[in-house]
This record gives sequence, structure tokens and C-alpha cells, in this order.
Amino acid sequence: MTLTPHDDLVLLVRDPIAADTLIHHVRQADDGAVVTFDGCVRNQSHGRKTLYLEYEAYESMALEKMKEIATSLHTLFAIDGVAIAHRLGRLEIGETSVFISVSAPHRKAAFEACRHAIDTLKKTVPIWKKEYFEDGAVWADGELPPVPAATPAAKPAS
Amino acid sequence: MTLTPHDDLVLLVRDPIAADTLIHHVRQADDGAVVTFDGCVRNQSHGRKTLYLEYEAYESMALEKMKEIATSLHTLFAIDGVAIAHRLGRLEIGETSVFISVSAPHRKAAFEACRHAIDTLKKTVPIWKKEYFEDGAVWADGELPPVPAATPAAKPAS
Amino acid sequence: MQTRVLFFGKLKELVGAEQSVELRSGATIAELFERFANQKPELASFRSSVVASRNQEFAPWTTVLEPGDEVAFLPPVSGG
Amino acid sequence: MQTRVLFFGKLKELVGAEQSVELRSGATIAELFERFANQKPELASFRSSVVASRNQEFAPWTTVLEPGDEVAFLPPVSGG
Repeated sequence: MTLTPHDDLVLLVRDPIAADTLIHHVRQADDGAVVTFDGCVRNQSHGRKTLYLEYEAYESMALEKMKEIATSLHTLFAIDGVAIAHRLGRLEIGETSVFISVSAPHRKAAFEACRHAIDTLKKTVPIWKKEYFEDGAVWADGELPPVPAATPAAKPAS
Repeated sequence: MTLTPHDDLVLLVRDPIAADTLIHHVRQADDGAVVTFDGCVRNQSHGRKTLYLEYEAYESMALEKMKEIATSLHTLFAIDGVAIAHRLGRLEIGETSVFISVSAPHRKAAFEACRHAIDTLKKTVPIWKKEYFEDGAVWADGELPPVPAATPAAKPAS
Repeated sequence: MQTRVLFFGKLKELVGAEQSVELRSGATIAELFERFANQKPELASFRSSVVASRNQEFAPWTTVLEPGDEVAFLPPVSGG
Repeated sequence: MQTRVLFFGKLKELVGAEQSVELRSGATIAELFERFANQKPELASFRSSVVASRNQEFAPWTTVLEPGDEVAFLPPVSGG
């Protein structure tokens, strides 16, 4: 568990995510809106019946990237509080793998920030999902995170 | 409590809204995303300190309009389940006045449908909020719902 | 004919929550509102910021009422 | 110099989770990956669908490594 300068909550957990605790953390007296995203394990993937999933992470870097997302939300949107939790290890069908909660004085910012958070998490946080089917297991297709361009000093002379 | 043809849940309640029950109702095994909107009572309105709120509704019509919103979400977005609850009576600062939960196989539809639901509710559902301040009470500014045009038979001949 | 009329929000504080009135056959919602505005002149000032419903559906002012209709006059809504 | 190298996802299944390697001073991330690809030829086929990090930050292949760096090779991420 990590708190950012904005008092945001960022977590990687191996037990079920405590949604109530996260929502309670972001709610403040001057907030009129809390938007939450709950990503849960589907019973199928591309038409194949899923038995369960396993998530693994590069934990130290994943926490850093999740903190970066939380911090960037305060710059991009008029929001108050952010909580982001991702679960690791084995997850059964219907269980929550990722939970994001954003509070704001007004609903537009809360919706936009929550959406931005999950979209960014799926592109930049080093977490991997392995899908277990009746006839084997595969690593899920994912997204290649954007990498900063090489600094001029590191480029070959032209 | 009312169930629509899609098994959606639509409620007007006088006790605190049971968010868990609503979320549980919309989650199904083929859903990957649940987006919720929690509208809560702010401690101020246009810079004046709010003491508490009172909500009243034209209950039979409000339930009809909430059902219409839930039904329209299934037409407009690729979603699975909807739950919409609004609380009536006296509400204290920080309490939830409205709670909307939408489940979908994919997150885009869940976000868009949840946003559409609250935007539409605020424009079309006959519910009124009275704000109590230290020096008096006022009915909150609201939105005038759109009314269908008069049918030709009802128009004066031109 | 007998018509049930409901008022909400600030209109309710002015006119009362519920009334039953006797209307001529073929009367419109506009006519019904007029009837109350004649009794309570302050009500007339709300005319442009009120919508009407008939039987729980928003309805234009020109709607001709039927016996047994339930009409409501609704100020701008502020739920959420 | 000594460099700690981590692999994740399908790369981990191929190479192992963690290794410590001795590199020449001034070596790049690309050179480090090459070293493993020479030992495990299948790894080379992943080159275009892998990104690297240095000290928990995404880093281009041309990054010159410093003593004590922690490098990781990351397949496409699929959290959420």
C-alpha cells in the first residue's frame, strides 16, 4: 500500500480487493461524484471457456506506474481522490482483478478521470495475465507500452 | 423495487442505498466491466454551506422514467445489467443520493452507458432537491425536461 | 369531468400537493393551469418554467384531457 | 560491471525470472538482450514485441547501462 502526495491509494493485493475501503478512502465532504471501475474475470475469452486466470507483475515498477497514473489524473482533471488496486495470483471467474475509484466535485471529471486511468493502466503497467482453459494456458495478448525516444546523446551521429 | 424486461433493478428508497446489492445484481459471468456512479451530498452549494438536503419525487412517474432510462441503455449500448436507485427524504452531507451501476462485457460500453444514465436522469426524472442552509432553504435550480411536441390533431389549424 | 391534479416542489408549497377539479369536456392542460393561476396569481409567473405530465408522461400544454386523467405540474427537475 | 536482469510473462518461462550478468562498461540494453538471445535462440523472435526498462522506467534499446542497474524485459502488458 502506497500513498502519493495527493493522498491517493495505490495497491497490489493477493486477496480479494476491498472495494468499500477504496471508495471510502476517496470520498470527501466536498465531492458530489464518485465513479468506480470494477474489472472482473470473464467466463470466456475469444469464445473459449475460461477456467481461471493468473496475474503476475513486475511489482516495484507496477506500483510506480500506478502512482504515476494517479498523479497525472490530478493534473488532467478536476478531481479530489484516486484509489487504484490490482490483484495478483490466481483469480476465479467473476472476481475483481482491477478496481479504480475517483472522486470529484462534479461528475464529468470523475467519469473522464476513471476512464483515463483504466485505459492508461492497460497500456503502461507491467502486469501480465495468463488464461487457463480446459486444454491449456496462454499468456493474454497485451499492449506494448510506449517507450520514450532515445536521448540525443544515445543516438548514433547522423 | 421494480424489475424491467432486462431484469434491471430500479428503486426509490428512503433508507441508505445498498450499493453492494445493486452491484451484485448487475454482475454476470460474461461481464468484464462494472462501472458505477455514486452521487453524494456536497457540503456546499454555490459557496454556501449546506446543512442537509431533502429530496421529493413524483414517485410513480419517477419510477417509470427510471425504467425507461434502463431500457434505453440496452438499445444504445452493448451492456448486460443496469441498476438505478435514488434516495428520497432527508439526506446528510456525504450520503449517497443516487447510485447507478452498469455491467458490460467490455468497459467502453459500461462507461458510456453509466454516464448516459446519470445525464438523462438529471434531465428527465421528476425528483426535486431542497437545499437547507443556515439562513434558510431553497429548491435547487434544475432542468426543465423536454416535452414531446403536440400531435398534429392537437395543433390549431394553420 | 373529474381530473386529479398534482403539484411538486415550489409549486406544491404554493398550491398544495393534490387537488381534484371539475373540468369541461375537451379542456386542455393549459386551461387547467389557467384555472389555478387565476386563484393563485403567483403561479402564473412560473408558467414558462413548468412542464406538465398526463398519466405519468410529459405532455404538451395543448393536450386535451380525458375523464380520469392524472395531471401533474412539474418545476425544473433536480434529482441526482 | 554487474547487472541484474529480470524477465516476465512468456519470457520468464523461456529464460527464467532473474539473472545477474557481467557486462562490459558502456554496454547497451540491446547488447544485453543479444547476450540472452545467443543462449536461447527462441528469445530473438520476441525482440520486436518486447520493451525494456531500466530501474523501473521504460527505456529505449540504445540506453547505455551503468553499474548496479536493474534491467527488465517486458512482453506486451495485459493487466486490468
